[in-house]
Amino acid sequence: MARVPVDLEKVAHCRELAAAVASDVQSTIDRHTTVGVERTVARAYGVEGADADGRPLANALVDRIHAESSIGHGVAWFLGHALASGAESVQEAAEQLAYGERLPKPGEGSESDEAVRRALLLHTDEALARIDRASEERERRKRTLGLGATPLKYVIVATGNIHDDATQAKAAAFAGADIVAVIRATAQSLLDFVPEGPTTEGYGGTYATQANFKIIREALDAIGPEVGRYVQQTNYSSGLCMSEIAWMAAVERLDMLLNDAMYGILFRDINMVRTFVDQYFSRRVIARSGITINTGEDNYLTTADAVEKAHTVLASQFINEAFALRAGLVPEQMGLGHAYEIDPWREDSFLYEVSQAQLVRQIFDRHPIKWMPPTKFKTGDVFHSHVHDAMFNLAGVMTGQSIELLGMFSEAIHTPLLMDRYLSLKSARYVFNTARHLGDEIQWKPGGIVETRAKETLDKAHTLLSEVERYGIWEAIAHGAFGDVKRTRTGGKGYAGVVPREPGYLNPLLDALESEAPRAPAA
Amino acid sequence: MARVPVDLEKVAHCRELAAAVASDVQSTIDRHTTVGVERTVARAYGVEGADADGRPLANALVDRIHAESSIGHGVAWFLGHALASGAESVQEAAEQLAYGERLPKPGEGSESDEAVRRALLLHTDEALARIDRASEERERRKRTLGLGATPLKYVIVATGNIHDDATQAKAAAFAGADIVAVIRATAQSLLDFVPEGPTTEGYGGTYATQANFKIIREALDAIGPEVGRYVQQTNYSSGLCMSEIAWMAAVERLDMLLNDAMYGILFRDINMVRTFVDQYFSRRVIARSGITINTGEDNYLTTADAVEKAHTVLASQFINEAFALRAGLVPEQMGLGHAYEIDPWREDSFLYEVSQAQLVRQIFDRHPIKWMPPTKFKTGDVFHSHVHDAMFNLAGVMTGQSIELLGMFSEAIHTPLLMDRYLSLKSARYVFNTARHLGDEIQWKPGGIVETRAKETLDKAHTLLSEVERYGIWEAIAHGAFGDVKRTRTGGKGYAGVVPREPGYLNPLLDALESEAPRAPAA
Amino acid sequence: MRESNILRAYGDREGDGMVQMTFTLAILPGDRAREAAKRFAEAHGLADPLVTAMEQVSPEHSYFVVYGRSRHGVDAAAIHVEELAHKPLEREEIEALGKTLGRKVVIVGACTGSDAHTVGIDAIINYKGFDGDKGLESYKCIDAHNLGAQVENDELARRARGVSADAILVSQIITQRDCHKENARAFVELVTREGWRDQVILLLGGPRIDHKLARELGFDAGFGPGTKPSQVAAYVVEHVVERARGKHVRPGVGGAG
Amino acid sequence: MRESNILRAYGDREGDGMVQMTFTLAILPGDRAREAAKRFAEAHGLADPLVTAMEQVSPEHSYFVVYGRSRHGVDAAAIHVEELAHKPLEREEIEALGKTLGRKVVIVGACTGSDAHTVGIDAIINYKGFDGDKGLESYKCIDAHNLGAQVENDELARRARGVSADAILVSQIITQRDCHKENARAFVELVTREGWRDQVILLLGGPRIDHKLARELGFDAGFGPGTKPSQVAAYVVEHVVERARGKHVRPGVGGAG
Ligand code: B12
Ligand code: B12
Ligand SMILES: Cc1ncc(COP(=O)(O)O)c(C=O)c1O
Ligand SMILES: Cc1ncc(COP(=O)(O)O)c(C=O)c1O
Repeated sequence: MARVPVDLEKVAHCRELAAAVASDVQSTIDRHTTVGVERTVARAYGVEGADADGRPLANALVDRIHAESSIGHGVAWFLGHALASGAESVQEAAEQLAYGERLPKPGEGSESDEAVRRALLLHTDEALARIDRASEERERRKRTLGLGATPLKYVIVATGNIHDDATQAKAAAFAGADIVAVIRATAQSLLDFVPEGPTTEGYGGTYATQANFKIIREALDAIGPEVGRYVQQTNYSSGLCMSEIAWMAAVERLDMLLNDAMYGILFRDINMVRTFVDQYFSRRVIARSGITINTGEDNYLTTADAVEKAHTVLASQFINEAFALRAGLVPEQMGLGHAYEIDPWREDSFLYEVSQAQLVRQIFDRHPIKWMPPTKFKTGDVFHSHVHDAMFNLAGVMTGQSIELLGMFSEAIHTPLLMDRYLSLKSARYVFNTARHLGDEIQWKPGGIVETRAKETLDKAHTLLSEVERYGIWEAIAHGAFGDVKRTRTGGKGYAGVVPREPGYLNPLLDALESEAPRAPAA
Repeated sequence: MARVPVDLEKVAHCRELAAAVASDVQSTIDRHTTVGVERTVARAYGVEGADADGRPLANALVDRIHAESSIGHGVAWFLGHALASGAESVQEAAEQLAYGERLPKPGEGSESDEAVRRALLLHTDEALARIDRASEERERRKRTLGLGATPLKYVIVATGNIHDDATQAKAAAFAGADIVAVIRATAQSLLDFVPEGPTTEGYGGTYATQANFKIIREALDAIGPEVGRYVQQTNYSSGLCMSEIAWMAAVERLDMLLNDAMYGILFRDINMVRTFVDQYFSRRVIARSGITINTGEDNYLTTADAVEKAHTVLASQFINEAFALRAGLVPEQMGLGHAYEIDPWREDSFLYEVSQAQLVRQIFDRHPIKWMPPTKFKTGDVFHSHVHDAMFNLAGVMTGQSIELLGMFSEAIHTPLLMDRYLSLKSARYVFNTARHLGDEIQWKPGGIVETRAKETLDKAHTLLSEVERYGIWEAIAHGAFGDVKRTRTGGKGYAGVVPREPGYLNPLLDALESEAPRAPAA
Repeated sequence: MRESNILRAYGDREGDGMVQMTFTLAILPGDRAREAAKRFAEAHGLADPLVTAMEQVSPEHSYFVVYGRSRHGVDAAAIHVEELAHKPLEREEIEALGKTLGRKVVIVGACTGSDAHTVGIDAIINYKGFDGDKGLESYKCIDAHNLGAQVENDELARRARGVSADAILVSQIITQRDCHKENARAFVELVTREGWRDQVILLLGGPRIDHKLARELGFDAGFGPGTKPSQVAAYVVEHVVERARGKHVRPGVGGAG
Repeated sequence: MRESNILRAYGDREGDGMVQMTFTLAILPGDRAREAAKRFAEAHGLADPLVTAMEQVSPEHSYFVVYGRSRHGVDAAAIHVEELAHKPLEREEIEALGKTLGRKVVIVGACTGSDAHTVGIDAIINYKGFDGDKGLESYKCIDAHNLGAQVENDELARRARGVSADAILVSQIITQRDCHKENARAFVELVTREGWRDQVILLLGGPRIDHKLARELGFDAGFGPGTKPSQVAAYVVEHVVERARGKHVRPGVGGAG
C-alpha cells in the first residue's frame, strides 16, 4: 500500500490531547445519568413490553421515578428494592413501580441497601450472560461462514416496512453485500422511547425496534449459507435512545452500530450532556458485546466544506477514539468514519480524497475504519452519479479501507431501489477487482499533492485538538468546531432527561461493565 | 508521469526490424499501382462528377483504361496525352477517354512523352497547391481558436444521414468533444468507388463522400468559435478507396484519418498487395497535407485475447510507424492505435491496461497516440458499461494518452444516441479533471505487476518482429500474426485492381510527393 | 392561436422516439422474462423494445434495461407554466430598492417538521451563501433569522409573528411519501387560519420544489435545486417594497406567465 | 385454467411500480421543459413523475432522467414462449449420440451479407471456443466449416450444398434498421425456393437474436448472447440424429413450451 509520511510524534500528541478532552468530559459523565441509561438498565434486567398506547414499560417505569425526582438513585435501586420486598420477577417489580400507588424512596425504603444489591446479583449476571451468549453465537457463525474481502461492502435498505426490508436485505446479500444497514425512520432519534414490535410504516427508513432487529437477523442468517459468507447487520445506536438500542443490538446479535460521541449533538440538536452520558453507557455495552461501532465524522463534510474542513474529521476521529477507549472498546471495534465529499468538479479532487483516506488508514491502522461515499454533490443524473461512486470505490480499494458504505447513483433522489443497490454492488465488485493491487503497485511522489495534503491535514487537526483541549469540548462545540454547527451546553433536546447521580446511585450493570478489561473481538 | 522502465536498445532494434519489414514490402509497392491510386490521381488533376447511375467519372475513366489493360502506364499518361492532343481541360480529357471511341496506346500515342509530361506540369502544381491551401487554412484556424487539453476527447456520430450527423457533430462539440468522427456506412470499404454528393441513407454510419466531408467541416467550423476551440474532423481512409478518400480529406480540410497499413487486409479481407500499395499513396498525400493518421491496432484485441496478444499491438505499431516513415510522415502525425480490451472481470485488469498504455506512451513519445475504449466486453447494462468507460478514462489521463476515443455506455447496443454521447463526454471531463495529476503523483513499484507486464510486452513484441522480419510480412499474416486473422497474398477483395507498373509508368503527382522532405505540422 | 409543436424523444435522428427504461420485475432471467420485459415496455408505448440487459438481482427478481421507440409526444405549445421572473437584480439594485422601504425587510426561515436538513436553508440565509453568492444575512436591507431545522409549523408561525416577518422561508428536503407536501400545506393552512396570510410572503424551497408545486400548495413562490440567495433576496425585497407602495400585486406572478 | 399473475415494476416495495426513464427532447432546460418531461413521462403511464435531471446536451436539446410509478402490468401467466431445450449434454453424451449416426455431422457457418463480425461465429465453430467451452471443430462427431464473414447468402447456400451440410449456422451482428432480419429471412427464402429447406437445419445467432425471433424468420432455432458451442453442438447433433432415425421431429421444439 502506497504510504504517506506521517509524523508519529504528532499523532501521539493528538492522542494525548484527545484523551485529555475525553477525561474532562468523563468527570461530567461520571456524575450523571439519563432516562435513556436507566431505561437500558431496566431492559437489561428484563423489563419488556408496552402498554396499549405503545408506551414501553421501561419508559413508564423510568418516567414515573423521574417524575418523583428520584431517578438519580438509579432504576436499579428501585427494581432491587421491589425484588427484595417480594416481587416475583423483574417484570412484576417494574409493573408495580410504574403503575403502583406509591414509589419507595431511597433512605426511606423498607429494604437495606445491602438487600437491594443482593436482590439484583443474579439478574446482573443474567443480563451480562445474555450479551455474552449472543456474542459467542455471533463469533461462531462468523467463524463458520467467514467474511467477505475488504473493503467490506456495506449497503442500506430503507423501505419503511420491515418485511420489505428483509426482502431487500436478502437481495443485497445475494448481490454481494457484506453488511446490511436498515436505515431508521426519519426523526426516530428524537423519540424518547423505542417503539415495540415489528413495524411496517416509516418515512425515509424503518423504526429500530427489537422485533425488527430480530427479523433482519433471521433473514441474514438464512441467506448467509446460501451466499457462502456471514452477512453482517447494523443499525443506529444514536439519538435519545442510544444506549437502549445498543443493548437491543447486543442481545439480538447485530454486528455493527452507528454510534458516535457527538453526532446527536451536532446533527440532531440533542443536548450535549445527554449525548455524552448516553454514549458512554452505550459503548460500555458495545465493548462487552464485541460489536463494531461506526462513527459519524463523514457528516461534517455535508455541512462544512470538505477541502477546508477535512482536518476536523481527523480531529474528531481522535476524540471518538478517546471516548471509545474510555468506555472499554478496543481499536479493532472502532470503525471511525470519514467520507468522500469534495466537490467532484474540483481539479485533482481525487488526489485530495485519496490523501485523506490514506492518512486515516495509517493513523488508525488497527481500526476497521468506515469510508462513506459522496452524497452532497450527487445530482439526479444517475449515470454520472454512478461514475462518481466508481471513483470513490477506486480510492477505497487503493487505500485499503475496511468498511465501505457503497454510494448509490440515486443518492440525490430516494433511498435505494432494489436495482440501484444491485448496480452499486456490481460496480464495487468490478472496481475492487480490476484495481485490486493498485495501492500496492504505487508510491506517492515525495512532496507531491497527496503527501503535502496529508501533512497539512494532520497539522491542522493537531492545532484544532490543541484548541479543543485548551477550551474544552463544550466551548469548542459552542464555537462550531465540528461541521460548522454550533450548540450550547444546556440547549438541545433531551436535556430534561439528564439527571445528576445521587450519592447512593445504584447501577450494578455499569459497575460490572466498568470492571471488565477491554478485549479484542475474536474475528 | 509515472514511467515504466523501457529497454531502449530493444526498442531501437524493434524499429530496425520494422524498417526491414517495410522495405521488403516497399519493393513490391514500387512495382505496382492500383485502380484506387489511379482514380486518386485523376481526381487530383480535377476529374469530378458522376454519371446518372452515380458512377464517378474517375471510375469510368480508370476502368476503361484498365479494361484495355493499360492502367499500368498510369492514368496521368492518358490525361496528359489528351491534354497535349487538345483537350481544353482535364475534365474534358477524362470524358473523352472514358466515353470516347478509342483509347490512345502508349508507344502508339500521337504525342511525345515529353509533350505528355509538359501538359501535366501546371495541373500537378495546382493539385499540390490545393492540398497546401487547405492545410494552411487548417493551421490558421487551429492557431486562432486553439485546441482542447489532452487527452483529446474523440467521439463518433453515425446517424446514416449527413444532416443529422451535422446536428450531432455540433451537439458533440457543444458537450465538449475535441474531435468528431463520422462513422462510415457498413461495408462502404468494400465499394470500389466513392459515392457522390450528400447522402441521407446509410446503415451503421454515413457514406464518406466529398460533399459529406464539406458539410461536417462547415458545421464544425461554425461551432468552433461558439465553443471557443477548434474542433477536429476525422473519417476513414481505409478500404478499397483508401487513397481517394485521403485526397478528399486533404482538400476538404479534415484533421485526422483512420489509416492503417494492414486493417483492410485483416478486418475487411482486402487483398494484401492492394492494401499496401494504396496505403503508401494515401500516406504520401497525408504527409503533404499535415493530417494526423490513426492506426487500427485496437481492432486486434477484438478478435484476439487482449492479455495474450497485447504484444501484437505493439509490434504492429512499429510496423505502421515504419510504413508511415517510408511515406514521408513525421512522428507528430502518427496516431498509433491501441486499446483497453482486457476482460474487465479479470483481477488487476486495470493494472495491465495501464501498463500497456504507459509503455506505448513512452516508446512513441512524439506520436499523438490514439487510445480506444473497451468495446468487446461491453454489455447492454448501460450503467455498468458507463463505469467500465470511467476506468478507461482514468487510465487515459494517468498515462497521458494524446487522443482518446471515448467509450459509450451503449456500445453493445447501437451507435450512440445524442444523450449517450453527452454523458460520455461529461464523464470524461469529470474523470480527466478529478484525477488530472494522478499520473504525475505516482511511481510504479519496481518489479511490480505494471513494470513486469510492460517488460514482457516489449520482449514479446521484439520476438514477434524478429519472426516477421525473418519470414516477411506476407508469411506472417498468412499465419495469423495479427488479430488471429489469416490472409493470403493473392486472396481477398480488390486484387483485380492491382496492376504492375509498366516501364513508362507516369505519375508526376507521386513523383512530386516523393521528392518532398517530411515536415512536422505547424500545430 | 397557438401552433402545435409536438415534442418527441430524439435518439439519433429527428423523430426516432428512442427512450431508455430500467425496471425490476419479480421473474427470473430467461426467454419468458425477456418477453415479459418487452411486453412491459410495450405497455408504456415503446415500439420495437430491445431488452439489452436482464440480470438477476435477488433470489426472485431481475433487472432490465430496455430501449424502444416511444409512440408518445407532448405538445410544447400547450404547456403554460408560470415561470418565476428571472430578472436577476444586482446586489446594489436590491439594496437600493430595499432602502426605499425605510426599514429592514424581515425574513424568517426554517427547515420544518422532522426534517433536519439545514444545508439548503443555510445556503440561502447564512452569510456564507451558496456557490459564491452570499446569503440573505449579507444584505444591509435585510434582517434575516434562520431558525435551523426540525422546527414545527406552529413554532415557526409563532417566531415569525414575533418579529413581524415580511416573508417566511420554508425548506423541505425529505419527500418520502409526499411528507413535504403535507407539511408545507399544513403551514399555509395554519397561517391562513390564524388570519395573517395576506400580511406575509411565503416561500417554499427544496430539491423537489418548483414554482408550480409551491403555488399549488398555497405559497407565493417556489425555489428548486441550485437556487441562489440573490434570487431570493431580489424576489422578497421587490415584492415587499411593491406591497408597501400599495401596489398590491398578486405575489408570485413576477414575470413570464 | 391459468392463474393470472400480474408483474408490476418493483422499486423499493412490492407493487410500487417504480421505473426509470431517460430521453432527450428538443427544448432547453427550464420550468417549461421540466413540465414537458413530466407530461412525456405521464403519457407513458408513469404516475407522479419526478424529473431528476434536466441538462442541456446540444444547442437545442435537453436530456432528462425521470422516475415514476408505472401504472402498467404484464400478465406473466399469459406469456407462452417456446424456450429452447436447455437439456445440457456433456461432451461425451454428444459424441456418443453422434457416433450412432455412422458418419460425421456436417455443419457450415458464416456471418452473412455485409456483416464483418466474425467473433461470434468463430466462438461457436472454431476450436478455441468461447468462455472455456471448446468450439464445434473440437467434436469428433462433427465436421465443421467456418466460412467467415461478409459471405453473401447465395455463396453460403452454394457452399453448404457442396458439402451436403446437415446444418447451417447464420450469424448476424449488425442490426441497424433491422438489416439482420431482412438478410436472415432472405436466406431462408432462398433455401426454400431452391427446394432443400427440409433437408437442413437452419440456426440463427447473434446478440439480438432469440429463439422466438429466429422461429419467426423461418429458422429452426435461435441463439442469443452468451451462447456456448456445446449448446449448439447438442442441439444440432440431437436433431440430426433424430431425423436420421426417421423421427421427424418438428425442429426447434426441444423442450419447455
Ligand atoms: C447532507 C444530507 C444529510 C445530512 C444533513 C445535514 C444537515 N444539517 O443538513 C445528514 C447526514 C444529517 C442527513 C440525514 C438524513 N437524511 Co439526508 N441527505 C443529505 C444529502 C446528502 C445532501 C442534502 C444537501 O445538503 N444538499 C445541498 C443543498 C445546498 O441543496 P438543497 O437542500 O437542495 O438546497 C438548495 C435548494 O433546494 C434551495 N432550497 C432549499 N431549501 C430552500 C428553502 C427556500 C425558502 C428557498 C428559497 C430555497 C431553498 O436552495 C438551496 C441552495 O440552492 C441528500 C442527498 C442529496 N445529494 O441531495 C440526503 C437526503 C436528502 N437525505 C435523505 C434521508 C432519507 C435522510 C435521513 C432521513 C436518513 C435516515 N433515515 O437517517 C436522515 C435524517 C435527517 C432528517 N430527519 O431530516 C434522503 C431523502 C429521501 C427523500 N427523497 O425523502 C436523501 C435524498 C438521501 C437519500 N437518497 O436517501 N442527510
Ligand atoms: C468486435 C467488434 C467489431 C470488430 C469486428 C472484428 C471481427 N472480425 O469480428 C470491428 C472493429 C472490425 C468492427 C467493425 C464494425 N462494427 Co462492430 N463491434 C464489435 C463489438 C465491439 C463486439 C462484437 C463481438 O465480437 N462480441 C463478442 C461475441 C463473442 O459476441 P456475439 O457476436 O454476440 O456472439 C455470441 C452470440 O451472439 C452467439 N452467436 C453469434 N452468432 C451466432 C451464430 C450462431 C449460428 C449461433 C448458434 C450463435 C451465434 O454466440 C456468440 C458466443 O456466445 C460490438 C459491440 C459489442 N460489445 O457488442 C460492435 C458492434 C457490433 N459493431 C457495430 C458497428 C456499427 C460496426 C461497424 C459497421 C462500424 C463502422 N461503420 O465502421 C464496423 C463494420 C463492420 C461490419 N461491416 O460488419 C455496432 C452494431 C450496431 C448495430 N446494432 O447494428 C456495434 C454494436 C457497436 C456499436 N455500438 O456501434 N466491430
Ligand atoms: C453516527 C451516526 N448516527 C446516526 C445517524 C443517523 O441518525 P438519525 O436516525 O438520527 O438521523 C448517522 C447518519 O448518518 C450517523 O452517522
Ligand atoms: C484503421 C481503421 N480503418 C477503418 C476502420 C473502419 O473501416 P470500415 O469502414 O472498413 O469498417 C477502422 C475501424 O475501427 C479502423 O480502425
